[in-house]
Amino acid sequence: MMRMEVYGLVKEEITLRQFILLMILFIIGTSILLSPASLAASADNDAWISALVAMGAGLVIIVLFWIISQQFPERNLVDISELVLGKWLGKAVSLLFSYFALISAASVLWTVGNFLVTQIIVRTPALVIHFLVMFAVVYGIQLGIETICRTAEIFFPYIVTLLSIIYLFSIPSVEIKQIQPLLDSSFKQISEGAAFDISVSVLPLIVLLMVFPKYVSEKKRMLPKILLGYVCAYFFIVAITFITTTVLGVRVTANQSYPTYVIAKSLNIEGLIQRAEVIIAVSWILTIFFKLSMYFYASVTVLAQTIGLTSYRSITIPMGLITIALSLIIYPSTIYANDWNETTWLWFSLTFGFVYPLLLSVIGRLRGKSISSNNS
Amino acid sequence: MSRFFRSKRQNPQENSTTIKLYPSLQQNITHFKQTVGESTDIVIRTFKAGQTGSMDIAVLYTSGLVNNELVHDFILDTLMSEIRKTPLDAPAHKSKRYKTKHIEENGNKAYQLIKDYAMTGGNVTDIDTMEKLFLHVLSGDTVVMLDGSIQAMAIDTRGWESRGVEEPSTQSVVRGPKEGFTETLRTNTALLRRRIKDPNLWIRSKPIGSKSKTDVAVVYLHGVADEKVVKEVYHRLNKINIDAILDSGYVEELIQDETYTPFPTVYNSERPDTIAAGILEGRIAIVVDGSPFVLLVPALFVQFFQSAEDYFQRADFSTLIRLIRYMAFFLALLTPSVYIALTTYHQEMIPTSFLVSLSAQREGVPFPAFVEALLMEITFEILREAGVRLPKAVGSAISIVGALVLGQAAVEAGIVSSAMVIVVSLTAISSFVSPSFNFAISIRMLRFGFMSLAATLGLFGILFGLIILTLHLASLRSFGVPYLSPMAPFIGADQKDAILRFPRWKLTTRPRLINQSNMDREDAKAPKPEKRKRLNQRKEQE
Amino acid sequence: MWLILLMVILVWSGIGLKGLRKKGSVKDMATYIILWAIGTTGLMLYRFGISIPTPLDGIAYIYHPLSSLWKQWFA
Amino acid sequence: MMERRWFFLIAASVCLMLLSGCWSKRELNEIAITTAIGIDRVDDKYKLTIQVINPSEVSSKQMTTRTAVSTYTAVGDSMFETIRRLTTLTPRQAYMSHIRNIVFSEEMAAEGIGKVLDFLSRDHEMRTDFYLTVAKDMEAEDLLKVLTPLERIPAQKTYSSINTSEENWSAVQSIQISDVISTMISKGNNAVLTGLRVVGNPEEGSKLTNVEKVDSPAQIRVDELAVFKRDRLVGWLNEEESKGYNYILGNVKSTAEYAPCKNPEQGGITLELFNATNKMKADVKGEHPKVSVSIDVKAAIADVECALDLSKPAEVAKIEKQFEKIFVELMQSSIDAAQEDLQSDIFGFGDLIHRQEKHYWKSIEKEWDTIFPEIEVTLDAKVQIKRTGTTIDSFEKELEE
Repeated sequence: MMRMEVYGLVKEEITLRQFILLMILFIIGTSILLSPASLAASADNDAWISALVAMGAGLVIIVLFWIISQQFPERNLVDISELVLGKWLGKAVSLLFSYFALISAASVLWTVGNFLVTQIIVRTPALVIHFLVMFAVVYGIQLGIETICRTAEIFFPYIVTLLSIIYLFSIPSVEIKQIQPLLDSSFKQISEGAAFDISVSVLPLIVLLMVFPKYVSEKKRMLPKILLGYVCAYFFIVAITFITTTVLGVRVTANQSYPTYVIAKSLNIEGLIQRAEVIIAVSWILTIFFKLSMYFYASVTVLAQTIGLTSYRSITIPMGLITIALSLIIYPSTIYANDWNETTWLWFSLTFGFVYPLLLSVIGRLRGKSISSNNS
Repeated sequence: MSRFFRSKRQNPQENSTTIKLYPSLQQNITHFKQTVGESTDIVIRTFKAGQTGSMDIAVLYTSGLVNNELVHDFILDTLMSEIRKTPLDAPAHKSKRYKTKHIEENGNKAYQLIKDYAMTGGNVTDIDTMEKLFLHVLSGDTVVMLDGSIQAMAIDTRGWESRGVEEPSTQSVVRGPKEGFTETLRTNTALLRRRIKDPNLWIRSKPIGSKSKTDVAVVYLHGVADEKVVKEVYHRLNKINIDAILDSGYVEELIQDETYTPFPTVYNSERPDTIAAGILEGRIAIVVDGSPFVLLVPALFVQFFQSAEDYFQRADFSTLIRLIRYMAFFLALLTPSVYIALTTYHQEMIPTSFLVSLSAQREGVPFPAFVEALLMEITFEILREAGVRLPKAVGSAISIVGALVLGQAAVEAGIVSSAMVIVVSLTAISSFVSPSFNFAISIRMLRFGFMSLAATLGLFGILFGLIILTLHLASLRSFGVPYLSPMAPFIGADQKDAILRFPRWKLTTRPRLINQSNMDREDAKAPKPEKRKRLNQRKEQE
Repeated sequence: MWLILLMVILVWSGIGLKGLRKKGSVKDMATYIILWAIGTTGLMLYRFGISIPTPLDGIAYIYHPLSSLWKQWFA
Repeated sequence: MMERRWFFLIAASVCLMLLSGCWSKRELNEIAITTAIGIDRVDDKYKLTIQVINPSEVSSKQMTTRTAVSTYTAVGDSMFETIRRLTTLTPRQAYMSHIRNIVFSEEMAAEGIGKVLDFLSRDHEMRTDFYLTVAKDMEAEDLLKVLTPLERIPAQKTYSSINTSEENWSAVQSIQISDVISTMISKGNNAVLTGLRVVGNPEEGSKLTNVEKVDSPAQIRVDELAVFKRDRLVGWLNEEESKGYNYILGNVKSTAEYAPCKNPEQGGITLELFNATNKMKADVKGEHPKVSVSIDVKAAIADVECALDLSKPAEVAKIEKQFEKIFVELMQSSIDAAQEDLQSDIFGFGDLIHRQEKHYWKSIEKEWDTIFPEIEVTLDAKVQIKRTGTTIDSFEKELEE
């Protein structure tokens, strides 16, 4: 308890509802725009089935996160690794984790910049966009996780409404025959697509363990609600995959960098709703803002707590500068980015999003007694 | 209560000037005259009274602040004629036979006599220091001083020329009470008391301002308002250390949670019904003497979109109107910036035929859309400001100049496109929809920021602006209550009176974050007309 | 643009540092300055076109055996 | 918190920084709104023609002596290069987001449009809602020069007439880029594009006199479909075949069909179709796969010139039978054209087989182009006359008597 006071965070508290909204935004963050393409590329006609498989597999990972959070309530990831792995090893792993979150933040920042620069404001230097987005993120993080959550609560209805508009009005142009025959692709193809999808939307959820369950005010009956939130979030991805492949065709979807954006471009409901691609761009940037914020928050808090600073707020500004610098050099080109995402990212996120918590949980259970004696 | 009156920090200078009244009337008067610099508006009437006519009495009041009739009829008349027969022992301090002690004894006896039997005024206060003497005289009381007494009595004779209760100039309604607060504190508290005749309506006041000594009253419903917030209000008021308070705006600025924000975190209103409704919800009103604007805390974002009239009209209609206000808020904030963004960055979003006509209008306009918009917006702001300051008679001239000369002629001269004129007018009209004037000001300030963001990054500039704005709003608190509640944090029960307005019988709870304990209001029932059959039965019974 | 950007960064970090000095923790200040130096150096290197290898190369190298195995499996 | 106090200062300076460069900005009077692109082939090079709006002419209320659109033409090695080269001609940068039509010349289409489609789907300024068309018997450049009455922007005119005739006549089909790409990529399907042609004297079309006359000397007409195999034009479907094509694919929304009376001298009978649905089935037993197509048409009688007693159900049934035959013939003509002359599976029969018999499809996927002309197609039509219009019997019958 002392520690919480030292960190000056004792007042911060978020509701379960806010946390779930944050989780949903995190899951659909980058995926809503990028997933359909990679899913269609690997699983062809069965892209949406692949997404469903990813949803099922992701459920297991969510439960793993849940288990570890319940094993050590009132503690965040840094506390847990120090407890379980010992002080120095724990600190080292935490630093690595901070690095993981920082790299992820930089790559998400690059993704925003890249999207805007290729699709919308073509001649604007990427640096300016990165700087502006990061400015907003740093400002938000300085104001605290509570503020971020409230902002998410404000924006959430808009994001859902905007996405629903795209979904609903795409339905008339859905042609089921585009994805027939069903289950045409092999199991390999489907699982490959699912693996990529999980690595983007589910595994990184580990960073949310920095706020969960420590700052969540309600502690009862959390799991069903969280799982429901997760399923809802994944439903968005499955639905958009289904819609893009049936409306655009599988090959076209796979060949587009941003298939969802193309869907929005071709939307035309009797002149009432047309030229609505900015809608999807806006809601996407909003979701990705929260994803970026959470990555950045995790990176900063983990670092600050590991080296024992009085407040994480004191290093947000320099960390923001580092993120900007990193985002500018992280991917030399889009080709490099695609290649990296396809080959290494899966393993990178698997290490920190699956192996790491699994180890913590297992070792924590094995060392159960000594830890509880430490606790008291 | 005691905490409130115990000033936390006393001005050291004031401390040194705390002087007890002298027993000698002459000494007192001399001191008084010196201090007020023989100001001509202060009347010092000395006369002799009593059976023997040996008692020196002085009556002090500030002319203009007192009700002259009251002073004449009940004080001067009483003292000079009615107690003519009463034996008031002359202190006769001039005679050397008496010692000082005697003088005081006599004086105090006479003082008690007059106070108990002769003073027909209602509110009489004892005064024993010079400081209090000044305060009472200068705030409109009449002070009676007796020679030989170390006490003086202050009779409440306040009665200055003041504006009557009129229709408020802001926040006017079509349906609903048309009374507005005035500049007089007592009138204002009376207006509130008249609406809430509950013993739990507590009104406590205290002068604030070392020079102005302005009365500031805190009004709340005891048992309904959150005690913690009440304490916080007192605490913040006590912390105020300022020479003068000339309007409630001073208080607002000194007690708000966050100074560096364009948004008001303290609500103000000229309408007693609005303030009374706020008090009934558990909010705390701060009435400042000399200002018709009463403050209300805690203030939430949604409150600035609610008009008193919402509760006097039908619920469905009020909901619609509220939604329109929110729409107007976004229009006022974003129209020019969206126009700039669309026409300079996102032409693909404009339908072809409209784009063609827009671009035909812009042929020959020398400035970029941003400069064009800035030009028109600034012109409008100048016009608006001029319109507020100008004498009413000239006001119509301004609107002619604004509408005709600047609108029509600027288009014809090719300085701005006609679409821009539409945009600016729409913005201008929308910015007046908000029932709260100070909220409209913040929108107007932010608009320019959004315009420059739109000019550099298009819609994405606007989006980033909105993200930062929402972050900022989400971080604000008003007296500990999150500014954006009940939206964020989301409170389901409070949605009944936030963006929507549910029917009266649904509004049975008070806002959750405003008062933690006393949630339930009276349980109103939906009106249910009696069935004809039962009505007939009853008739038969009768 | 770069000049203004640099100014904004300087002002921004200056304000951050000022706030930090009030709280007065040496460790915080030191971390702040070190991280700030890293960030600014990175930005400046980028500005002057000095290419810095992306940290992803290292990560890719570590995971290379795994990812090539994965590729073979799906090939 | 220190941050907030200084926040506005920083925000203001960020704004200032941003204002120093408005990078992607385009003022409305700096862009040339392009409504159509014509693509011709000249000696291994692209000849690009853009049709640009003159905004003040289009939106002005008075008649002017200047045309509502202008065209610019340039020749270059690739699409993008040519578009940039156009800036040497135009005073403003061509703005592509409002394109309504892309017109290929026949020559260009025959050489393959794949490379052009790549550019069109890659470029960020391109949207996806324009129609792809082929100019029949003429250069795309000349077609774009034809001025049109009623709708002052020719490209808009073409766009609307494709829409209207698709709704009401159903001979043509509006084709957008995503349709073309997905059919082109698929092995069991081939694309068609809308055909455009100029009726009258194309020379006159580019002059302002074309819109000054009541009867314009040159008019753009949309009634045929250009048939592609992979990305190359292989031929045309005439109006009837196009209609048959749309019947087979169930694209018909509404149209009119005419059949002569028993006594052809009397005239004929016309149906107004208001609902036509199709059903396709593949059967892979036997040497060659078989495809059966049946359509279900609901119609109303629009126009009767024959002596018929429409109050008798038997008579109506006869009419239905007669039309069923006509529909089958229409579709057959289309199938014949595709199978014999063009040898291009524009109906997506290959995809149909893929959907229904995916294993079988894998075995024949590679030879599909040679199999398609051989497959047996059985056609069937069912007509239901639901209404007889506002009258029951024809005046003609009364007149006869």
